[in-house]
This record gives sequence, structure tokens and C-alpha cells, in this order.
Amino acid sequence: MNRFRSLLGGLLGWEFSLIILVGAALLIGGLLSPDFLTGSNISFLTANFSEVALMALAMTLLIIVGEIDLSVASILGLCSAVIGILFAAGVPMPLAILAAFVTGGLAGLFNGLLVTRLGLPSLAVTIGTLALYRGLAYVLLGDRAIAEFPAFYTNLGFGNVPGTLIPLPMALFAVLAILTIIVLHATPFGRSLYAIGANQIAARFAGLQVERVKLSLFVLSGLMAALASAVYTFRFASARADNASGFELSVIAAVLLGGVSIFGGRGSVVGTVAAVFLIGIINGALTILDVSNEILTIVTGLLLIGSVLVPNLLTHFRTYQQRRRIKGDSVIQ
Amino acid sequence: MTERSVPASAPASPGWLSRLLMAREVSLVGLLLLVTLGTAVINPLFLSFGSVRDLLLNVSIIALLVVGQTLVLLMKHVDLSVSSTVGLSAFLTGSLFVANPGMPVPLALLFGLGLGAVLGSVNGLLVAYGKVPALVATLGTLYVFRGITYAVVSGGQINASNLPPSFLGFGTGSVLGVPNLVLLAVAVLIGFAFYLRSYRGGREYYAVGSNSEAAVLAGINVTRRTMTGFVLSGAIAGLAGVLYLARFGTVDATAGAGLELQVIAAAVVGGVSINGGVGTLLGAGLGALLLGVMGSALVTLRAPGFYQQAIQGALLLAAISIDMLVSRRAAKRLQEERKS
Amino acid sequence: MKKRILLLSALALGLSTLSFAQAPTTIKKGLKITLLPKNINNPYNVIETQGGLDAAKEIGAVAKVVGPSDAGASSQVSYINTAIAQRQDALVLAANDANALLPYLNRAKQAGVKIVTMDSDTAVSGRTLFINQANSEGIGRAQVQLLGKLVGYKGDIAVLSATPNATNQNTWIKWMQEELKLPRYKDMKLVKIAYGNDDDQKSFTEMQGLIQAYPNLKGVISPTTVGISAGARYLSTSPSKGKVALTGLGTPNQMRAFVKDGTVTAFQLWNPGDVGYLATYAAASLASGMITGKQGETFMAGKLGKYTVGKDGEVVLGPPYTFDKANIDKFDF
Amino acid sequence: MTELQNMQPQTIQPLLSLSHASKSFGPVQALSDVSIDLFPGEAHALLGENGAGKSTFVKILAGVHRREGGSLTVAGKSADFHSPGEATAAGIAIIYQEPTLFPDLSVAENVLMGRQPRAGLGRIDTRAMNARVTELLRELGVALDPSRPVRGLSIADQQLVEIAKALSLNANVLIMDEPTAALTLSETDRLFRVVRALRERGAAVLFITHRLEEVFAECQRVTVMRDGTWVSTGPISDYDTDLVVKQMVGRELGDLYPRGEMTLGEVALSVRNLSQPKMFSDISFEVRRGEIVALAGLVGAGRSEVARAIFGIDPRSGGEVRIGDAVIQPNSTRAAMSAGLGLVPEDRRQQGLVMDLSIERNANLAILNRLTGGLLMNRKAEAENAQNWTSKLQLKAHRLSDPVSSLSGGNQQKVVLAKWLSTNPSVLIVDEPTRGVDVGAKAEVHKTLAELAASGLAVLMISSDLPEVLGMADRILVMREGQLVGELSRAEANEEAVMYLATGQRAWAKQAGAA
Repeated sequence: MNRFRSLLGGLLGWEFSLIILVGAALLIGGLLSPDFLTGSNISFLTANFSEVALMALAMTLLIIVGEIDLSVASILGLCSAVIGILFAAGVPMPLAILAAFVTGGLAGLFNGLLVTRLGLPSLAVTIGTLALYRGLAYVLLGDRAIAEFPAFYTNLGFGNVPGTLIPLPMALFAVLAILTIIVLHATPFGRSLYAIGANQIAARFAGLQVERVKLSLFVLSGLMAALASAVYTFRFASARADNASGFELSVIAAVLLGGVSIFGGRGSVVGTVAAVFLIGIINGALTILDVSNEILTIVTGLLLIGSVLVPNLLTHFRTYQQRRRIKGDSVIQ
Repeated sequence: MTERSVPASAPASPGWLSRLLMAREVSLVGLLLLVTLGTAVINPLFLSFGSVRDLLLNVSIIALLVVGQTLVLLMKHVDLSVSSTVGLSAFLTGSLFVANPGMPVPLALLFGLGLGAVLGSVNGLLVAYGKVPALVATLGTLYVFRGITYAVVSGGQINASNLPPSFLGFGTGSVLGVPNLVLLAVAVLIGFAFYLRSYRGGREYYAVGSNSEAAVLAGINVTRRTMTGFVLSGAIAGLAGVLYLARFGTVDATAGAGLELQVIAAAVVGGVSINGGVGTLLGAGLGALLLGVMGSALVTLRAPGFYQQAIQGALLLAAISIDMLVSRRAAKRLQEERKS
Repeated sequence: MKKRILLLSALALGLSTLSFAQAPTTIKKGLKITLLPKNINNPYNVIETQGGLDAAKEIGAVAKVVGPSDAGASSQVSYINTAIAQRQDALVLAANDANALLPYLNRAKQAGVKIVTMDSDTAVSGRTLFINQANSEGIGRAQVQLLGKLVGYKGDIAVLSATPNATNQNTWIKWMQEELKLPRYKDMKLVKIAYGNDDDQKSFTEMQGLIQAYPNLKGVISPTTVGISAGARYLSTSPSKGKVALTGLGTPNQMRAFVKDGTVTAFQLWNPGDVGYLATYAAASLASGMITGKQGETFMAGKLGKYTVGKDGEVVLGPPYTFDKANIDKFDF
Repeated sequence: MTELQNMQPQTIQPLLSLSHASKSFGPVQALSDVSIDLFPGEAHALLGENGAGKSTFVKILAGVHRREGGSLTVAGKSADFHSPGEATAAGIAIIYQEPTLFPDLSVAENVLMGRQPRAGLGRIDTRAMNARVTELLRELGVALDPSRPVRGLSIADQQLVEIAKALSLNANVLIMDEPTAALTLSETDRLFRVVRALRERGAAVLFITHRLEEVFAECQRVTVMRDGTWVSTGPISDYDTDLVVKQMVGRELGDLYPRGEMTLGEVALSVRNLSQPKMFSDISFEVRRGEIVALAGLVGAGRSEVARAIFGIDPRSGGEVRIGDAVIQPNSTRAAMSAGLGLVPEDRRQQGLVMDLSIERNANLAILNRLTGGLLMNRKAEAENAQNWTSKLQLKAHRLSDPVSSLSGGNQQKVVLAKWLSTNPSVLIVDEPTRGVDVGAKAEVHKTLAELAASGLAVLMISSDLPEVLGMADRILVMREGQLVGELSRAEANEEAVMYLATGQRAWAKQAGAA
């Protein structure tokens, strides 16, 4: 009974509001444009944010432990360059993809080592590696764009799950999202993330291996960026050094909108997933309504601010009301 | 008073804190000299009048933005929206000139300051009163202000040819060989450096960032101080927008985009802690200069274009790592000093 | 279900084109045309798409301009998808990437949308027609010829380009390098290709860097309107004014002041409005079934007259025009 | 002192008078209808268990919270504080339990923040500021460089900076919230000397403390609170320990130090030549099963550092740690834990608990890997473990899903104990187990420790509370300046002997006698 109530309480929270908003956005989009709620359009628009969605999963965990990785989009660019340059040099594609994963893992490891070994703030470190990794991508690939990948691979990025309208990258995302939900909410590792994020000193005193956990999450973030790079590269059949530049802010915006606290210790994967969909669907609806791009920029910003401001104001309002009620009571007495 | 007698001369040692900070700025100057002279040895043109002038002009806008950013960072907040404020201010000031070509330059500067202050107060309200974490609030307004700029600009552009000659003259003019823009940035920097170091109000920024609960208990109005900090950061960014217009003449909707990370990088390299309470404007200004010099040196040394970004990133990482190691050692020394 | 509807409508469109296989001679009224520039905030693109809108008005088509606010490789994708969902008859675009858009353009083609590129092409398979503002080889060679004249065929020269991946820029630069191989340029040396990313400030500082890094620099070619105006603005206030020749592609309005004050002697361009105008006529002719895009077909383009489809579906607007002090005041765009 | 006690306080005007004040937070009534008068020259003790509303009371006087109803008079004038600044301006200085300092700013700025002396054009006169603070610190008898940053100062030194701040305000009402909790005896003694000097100047001092012996030694009047309400006020001569405790707790309390007979088992923890440069050196001792060994000494003697090095949180440069038969590698909490070691750290809020997480999550934090079925958490096992230990320790909580921050200090400490007892340890190190814990909960913690020892657990207890050390320990090890300087059996231990070893001075005994 108790657990049921806490589950309900959790659902009625921010995540639930987001899911309602996703539904509302779909409905309003459909009412305003007959072309919006077609299977193929929804398929397009979900495929369109698959990279951001993938990177947001790892970012959720990272922000829950109180760290941040601003370099994800640059890692994506670097890994994309690695795939391109190796493929162009005649390396078989599976090996090139493997190399991208190694690159992404190493890039994440480097971030993690600077944060956990040197004790540097992750915000500063990853601003640095944001420039470094993007720079390395340019060093590798320069102004070249590698294209002409085998159709088999581009179809992986571009195609749908056979017989459905679900884009393959989205199917991949769905699997990984479920895995992440399980890891975060139902394993000892996931439990430890909240403790570390809320108070890493106490976590260390409880025998949790704070540094190792953080290091592993930075590596995970790098690996996810590598995976996103493969998706991106094949989806656009194009390996370029500037791939996905600027995506880091979209990823972080989605995670924060999803209700993850920037101070760590609070948040859920469900929230992040709902937020990713909300932004993507509003984006798609505005595009199909020929509303200009700038409105979307404004909407994203407002959603982000609202995600924190609205709950804050509600709490404030509630305590204010309680105080008034108590005052009223004492007057009656 | 038997067990611990007080040696009369105990506190005579001159300013621990200031000595430590001096060391920090001295090392920045040293690094600056190293890079500058090293580059100049390889390519003497680097120190030519024109080249130094261009360098200073480039740095002046970042240096100006660093002033506002430092105020906010000292309070353990951050202002990501400065780049969007620069863009909006630059474009709207430009439009104002197009509409009233006779507008005097000081009025344009005032307009930029005012517009920036209004945008900054949005951040301030969100952070100080709405209790929204600064990173979230200003990431949000980064989007919103840029979106407004896109909407206002809608594919338009302000060209140098649309601007009155008096304003362009202000942008390119100089006093005794020092460009106006550089003078303005240096004046703002020195003014605020002095304020932060030697005024009660200035010290409050450090107090708030060092321990905001203690600040409340010390009678500091933290909410108002936070608000002021963001308004100032916005106002300075608005002013920087006008200078941007004066410097570049051509402004479109993307003006200033991406500056925020450069500004934060400059402050961090200059020793301003993103954990609040630590750093000086002198250091932050030197940080901006150092990054500018490094960027410019890479071009002068003909580093391949594609390598520049990677090298800059590596340098930034090296700077913050070394800084951390140095300050950690200093902290340890402080602790031991007390023990012995 | 929805998918089937889409398929059916695509089939219907296909059938309708088939039934007009006898090549109608007039453009259909009420065609739906989407104009998709590289970046809706670039003034050059604004002029270009305005030409397209003018043409649409003449032929009674419903045209609209949509597009991203940045020139990133993938940001045009969602607009292509939208054009499919909105069942547009034709899509006229300036591609940000030669390959990244291919799968999506193919999908659009399958859905019956006629694809015409202008200004910056995709791979041939991605479109039916490409409206080339001028023959690429001609543009590249002409600019070197112009600069050679300005510097007396002697000294170091540099190129200030747009983004490292811009298809059109890279093609022109390739032809510039070809032209430089001719014996009369043996004393001219291309020392650097700098990239201003079509960003005003970046171009400005790149120009400044070029002059600082190469003391013997005599001339700069900037084949982009953003680059040349930013470069000229830097030169006009620098001690190198008059010592370093600058030429390239620019619009008369942006360059007027610099031509008059002697910073720039001459530069080239076509009328960007005409590019969009011609592209829209070509798209309408395709969508009306008047042409199919085969080499040798001809179509009428309003005030511009008659055009012939060349090899690989290329239609060339005409040779670039050289602006100098004597003629610049005759133009206003 | 005696003069003042004989005076009729009612005949002179109180410096501060708060009457019938209430305060609620949402639905929680933290304070209802509390009154107090503070007279010039008196030291007034405010006593009550944690959660009795003392802190809320202090914060109302400090201007942090607004009172609801009632009236406040300061120096004869009616007052209503909207901010801490106003309270300060009215001459009220507060020294909080945890120092409220700016670690990055200099000692001098910390003392004079917002009141820095100014030279021309409103500039801060740094030299005058440093001189002023040097003078204040000299009054307190400390040698601190006023221009050094506060970061790196010991808690005691920080406390002194706080007191210097209060002195600088020339406050006539000084409120101290558990000022001695983190101080050593000599530091406490120094503090009380300062307090006496202040009283002689005519200031009123309000003391909040859990150390009743201090109350009887230093205070003239007492106010007792319970559950947010006023219980009694009167001269100290009307009270004795039993009465105070009874009024605070509201019931009779059992023995505070329930240490019974013990049976010693085999060696559970053995430490040989443990060293870490500049922290401690050559520390060797053993703890047997069933034994409670106290590690006594002054704060800063290196006791907690030794504990942390044994546990593997801090590094050690040399020496050997054995738990049972297992040799524990340095820097591995994991190895120490799996060998059966637990550590209840000294700072409950920072090190012991994750305040935002629930009671259940905190209690299970050290054994997450054991509460699984396969790879996933077993919700039932989680609930059972938390339920099991919290009920064994008689935790008073509404629901186990409530955040641990909603508990009182004593109950929080029980959650920390529950966390470690769930690991089924053979050795438990408890560092200041009852710091900031009220009398009622203190007795329960002691009872728990005694029971655990009786059941065969080896306990190493670090404590600065001498009565606790003497009352609970079977053996007392004393550290001074990083060295183990002596060992006392239960029979030979007394306060004087421990303090002699801890300070290396016989002078302490005389002073303690004088006080």
C-alpha cells in the first residue's frame, strides 16, 4: 500500500507532467496540421533526435552524481571523424566502428581522470575537452567529408525496423533507455549514484567507490557519444569534423528539463526520455506548421527555465497558503 | 594565559592572502611574457604596432565580458546568456542607428547598457527570487535571448555602410595610439577591480560565494546582491554588444554566439574559481589576454588552421590543471603553517 | 494504414505525371513549392530566396521559405521531411552538405517531390536539376585571373573561404588551384586557405591572422560574400590597406564603401536573386511535367529567357559579373 | 558571581525580553508561547533535547526567522527583526554551533564583514582592519594572522574567529549555540574566561549546550524547553542534574553510562606502527572482541585521522592493520569493510548520512550489493533490513521513506549505527558518537554500544567527552600531537590522568580545579 502510494506520488510529479505535455503537444500538433500525426512524419521526427536522446541517457546518470560532460558533442564529432578516416583508408567498417568506440571510451576516460584524479571541476574540464576533441576531429579530417558508406550501414542509420515505422536508431534508444532505467532504479550501482550525487563524502564513508563510479560514468558518456556518432554518421551518410556541433546544450537542456537536479542526487531516466520527446515533438510540430526556427529556440529556453521555476513557485505558493491558513485558524481561536 | 602566550609580533607577516594571489597573477604574467616573446622571436611581426593593436582589440570585448562574468562566478553562479545578450544588444543598437543616423555615440553606449541591464535582470529575477540554479536559468535565457534576436533580425543584417561615420570612427579611433575600445574595456576592468578589492559592496560578492548562509547571517542581503550581480553582468554584456557593433560593423543574428564558453574559460584560466569566492579581476583580465595572445600566436606561428582549436583546448586544460595543483599546494602550506 | 495512404498518394502523383507524359507546355497553377536556403539568416540567401518568391508569384505557385538558423550539415533534414509530410510539389534547396541530405532527398523523390538544387549542389543522385550560378570552373579561374592582374602576377596569395565543408567553395578553390598551375602564375604562391565559416567575426579575425602570419602576402581571394566584406572591413582600417589586394565574390551593397575608398579594386558576383528565380522556374517546369531533367531539354524562365539542361542535370545561370568603381552604383542588391 | 545570584533580577531592566513567541513551519509548530528575559551580567543556560525548539528560538532572536505573535523588547525598546542585520545592529551577537565563516576571505574580513573600517572615498582601510582584528584576537589570547584566509583553520580557531566577531560588535547580548561541542577542554576553558569578562562588562550571555557540567559551573539561571514549549526558568541553585534531565526528557532516565561486566575475546583489530607524515606516527594498539577501547586526546591530536586511515578513507604511509586474521591494504575501504570493519564518522551530517535520502536508503547504503536478487535490488530485502535494524535501535521515525534530515540528531545517529550494524561488523569505530546528541538519545546510544560489546563486537570509541570516555571505556588510549602517549585501564583512569597525558601538562589540573 505504502509503496503504491509512493509510486503514485512519484508519477504525479514532474515526469508525469512531462508525459501529459508530450501527449498535449502531439494532440495540438495533430489538430493544427493534418500532416503532423501521420506515421511517417512521427517516424521522421523521432529519428531526428535520436543522437541527442542517446547521449542524454548517459548524461542523466552523470548529472545525478553531480558531474557534467559538455564535451559529448565534440566526442561525437571526433568519433565520426575516426569512422570516416579509417573507412576511407580501407579499414573494414566493423573495425572502424570499433575504433570509434575505443576513441569515445578513451575521451571519456580522459575527462574522468582529470575530474577524479586531479579533482578538477567537470564543468571546467569538459569546456576544455569540448574544444580539444572538436579540434582533434578537425586535425583528423580537416575540411574533408567522407561519404559513400556501404548501403548496409547507411540503412542502419536511416531505415526503420522491418515492417514498422520505428526508426532503427529509436529502437536502439528504446532498448538502451529501458536498460538505463533498470540500472538506475533497480541495481546497487544505481542506488549508489543518488547517494554519491547527494553527498559524496558520506557515500565514500559508506564504502562506495565514488571515484571509480564517476570515472565509469564519464567513460559511459564517451561510449554513448561514440554510439551516437555511428548513428549520426550513417544517418547522414557523412563523416565530418563539425558533425553535431552544439548538441551538448540540447542534451543538457533535455536532461535538466527532465527534472534532473543540476546539483546532483535527484532525477530519473523517465523524465529525461519524456523531455527528449517533448522537445523533439514540439520541434517537429513547429516545423510542420512552418513556424520559424527561432520560436523553437525560445520555447526550448522557456521550457528549461519553467522546469525548475514552476515547481519552485508551486512550493512557495503552497507554503504561503499554509501559512495563511494557519494564521486564519489562530484568528478564529 | 599560561598555556598559550601570544608572541607580540605574531600577525606582522604581510598579507598571506595577497601574497598568494600575487603569486597567481605573477605566474600568469610570466606565462604571457613567455608566449609573447617566444612568438616574437620566431616572427618579430607579432610585436608590430598593428599586430598588438589588433590583438588588444580582439581581447577587449572578451575582457569586458569577463568583468561581468567574474562578478557572477564569485557568487558561485554563472551567466551563460552573455553571448546572446551581446548579439541582441549589437543588433538592436545597429537598428537604432539605421533608424536615427544622427544618434550620438554615448547614447548608443547607454542604450546597450540599459538593454543589457534589463536582460540581466531577467536572469537575476530567476536566480535570486525564483531560486532557479544559475546554470539552468542562464542556459534557458541563452536560448530565449538568441531566439528573440533571430525573430527581430529575421534574416536581416546591419552593415558597416548603414552605420553613421561618427560611430564607426569611435570603433576605429584611438587616443595616443590606444584604441578607444581597449581604453573603455580597461577602464571598466580597473574600476570594477578596485570596487571588488576595496569596497564593502565589492567584498560582499566574495562573501556570498564563499558561504552564502554565513553571508545572510552577516547581514548581507544575498538576494539583492545576486540580483545586482546579474544586472551588472547583463549591462556589461549589453555594452560589449555595442562595442562588438563598433568593432565589426557587420552584425547578423548569430553575432556573439559561442562567446560564453570563451569568457568562462578566460575567467577560469585567470584564477576565478567556479566554486565561488576566489579570484580577482586582474587575474581574470590577464586570463582573457593570455587566451587571446595564445590564439593569435598560433595564427602567427602558422599553426595549421585545423590544429588551432585542439591546441587551445589543450592549453586551457593545462592551465586549469596547473592552477589546481598550485592552489592545492598553497592550501596545504597554509594548513601546515598553522600547525607548526 | 497511414503509410498506405502515403504510398497511395505517391502512386497517384506518379500516375498523374505519367498521364501528362506528352509534355504539357504550360506551368500548372497552384503548385506548392518549398524554398530551403542554407541558412535563413544569411543576407545572400535572403536575396536568393526572394528571387524564388518573385518567380512563384509570376507563375501562380504557392511558395514559402523555410530553413535553419545555422548552416550545420544536418539542420536541413527536418525541413526536407516536412516538405514530404506537407506533400509539396517541389523543393528548391541550397545544400549544406553534398552527402548528408542524400537519403532524405531520395525519400522525397520517392514521395513525388521534385528536387532542384541551387547555389550549392548535392551529389547528382540527390536531385533532378542543379542551378549553377555560374560555371564552377569559370568562377574559380576568373577569380585567379582577376587577382593576378591586381597583384602583377607576383607574391604570396591566400584564400579566405566559408566553412571547410562548403561544396561550392571547395569546387571553386579546386579550380583556382588548377588555374594557378599555369606558367604565368609561377611567381604567385597560394600560402594558405583560411576558413571564416561564413561567420562575420571569424572571417574578420582570420583575415587579420593572414596578414599577421604572412608578411609577404599580396592578395586574398574570398569567394564568399560574408568573407569578402569582413575581410574588406578589416583591411580598410589596417595599415595594409592598399598593399594587400582583396577580391572574390561579394554583393554590391556590402562592398560599395570599400570599392569607393580603394580597399577593394574589383570583385565578382552574379545576381543571387536570379539564381532563386531560375531555380523556381525550373522546379515548376519539372513539377508540371514540362521537362524531366534530361540533358538537352529546354525550358523558359520568365524574364531570364530560355535555358537548356546540361550534363548531369546542370543549368548554368551565366558568367559572373565583375564590379568595380565605374559600374557599382548601377546595382542595388 | 554570588552577588549576582543574590540579586533580585526583577528589580533591574532586562537587556532582552521575549515573551509569548511562537513559530511554525508549514504544519509543524516548532515553537509555541515561549518567553525569556536576559539580564545584564548573567549567563543563562537554555536547555532542551534536540528538537525542543532551541535552534528556532535562537534564529528568531537572530532575525533569521520571523516570530509569530508575542513581543520582543531589546534594551527597553520594542523590536521586530526582519533580517540578521537588524538583530546585529540591536546588539545581539550569535555564535552558531557550526561556524558561519567565509573560508576564502581573510580572518580580519570575516570578523568585520560589512563593518570594515573605511578610509577616503569609502575605500576599505585594510591596515586599520587588520590592526583592529589583531587587537581583538589579542584580547582573546590567540595568535592568528588576521590577513590569512580562514580556510585551513581548525574548528577551534574558527570558533575563536566567531567570538572575535561577536566581540567586535560590542554586543550586549551574546547567544552561543553549543559553542563547546567541538572544543577541547583547554579551549573551552579559554572560551569561558572570555565569557566571564564579557559578563563583567554587563553583557548577557545565553548558552545552549548539552554539557550539563558546564551549565552548573558557568551559568546563573536556567531555562528548560521541551517540544517547542517553555517548561521552567529559575536560578541555577534551584536545579540539579536529575531535575534538569527530567524536565528536558519529560520522564526518568536510566543510567547514562551503562557499562557492565565484559568478557574479552580474541584480538579483533590490531594496528602496528601506523604512520602518516604530519598526521600521526608509529601508532600501535589492539582491540579485542567484547572490549570498548577509547581513543582520547585533544581535538587535532590525530585521533580521527588514525580512524580514517584504518578504514582506508585516508592514506597511510606505513604500518599494518589487521582485522581478525586479514591484513588490510591501505586506501581500500572496501577491503576493510569486507573484513568486518565499520566506521561511524565524527561529522554526522557531512560524512555519516546522505541527508536528502530516506532513512531506508541510508540504512542500506553500506550493503547495497547484499540486498539483491540476481543483479537487481530486492525491494523486500531492502525494506526488511532497514526495518530490522531501525526497530532494534528503537529509532523514532514516522516512515522509513522519510528523508533522514527530518530526524533529530540522536535518531540520525541511530541510522548511522543501523547502516554499520547491517554490515555485521566485527569491529566498529565510533568517532564522537554522541556529539550534538541530547541526553536522552545519548543514553540510548551508550546502551547500544554496551550491548554490542557484550555480544562480542570490538569497539574503538573516539570521544572528546571525558565523562563519556571514563564511563564507557574498558581501556583508554591517549594521543597527543600524532603520537600514542599512554594507556590507562578503567581502574586507573580519571579526568586528571587523561588530561595530563593529552596535554603533557600538569598545569591543566590546577586550572580545572580553579574553574
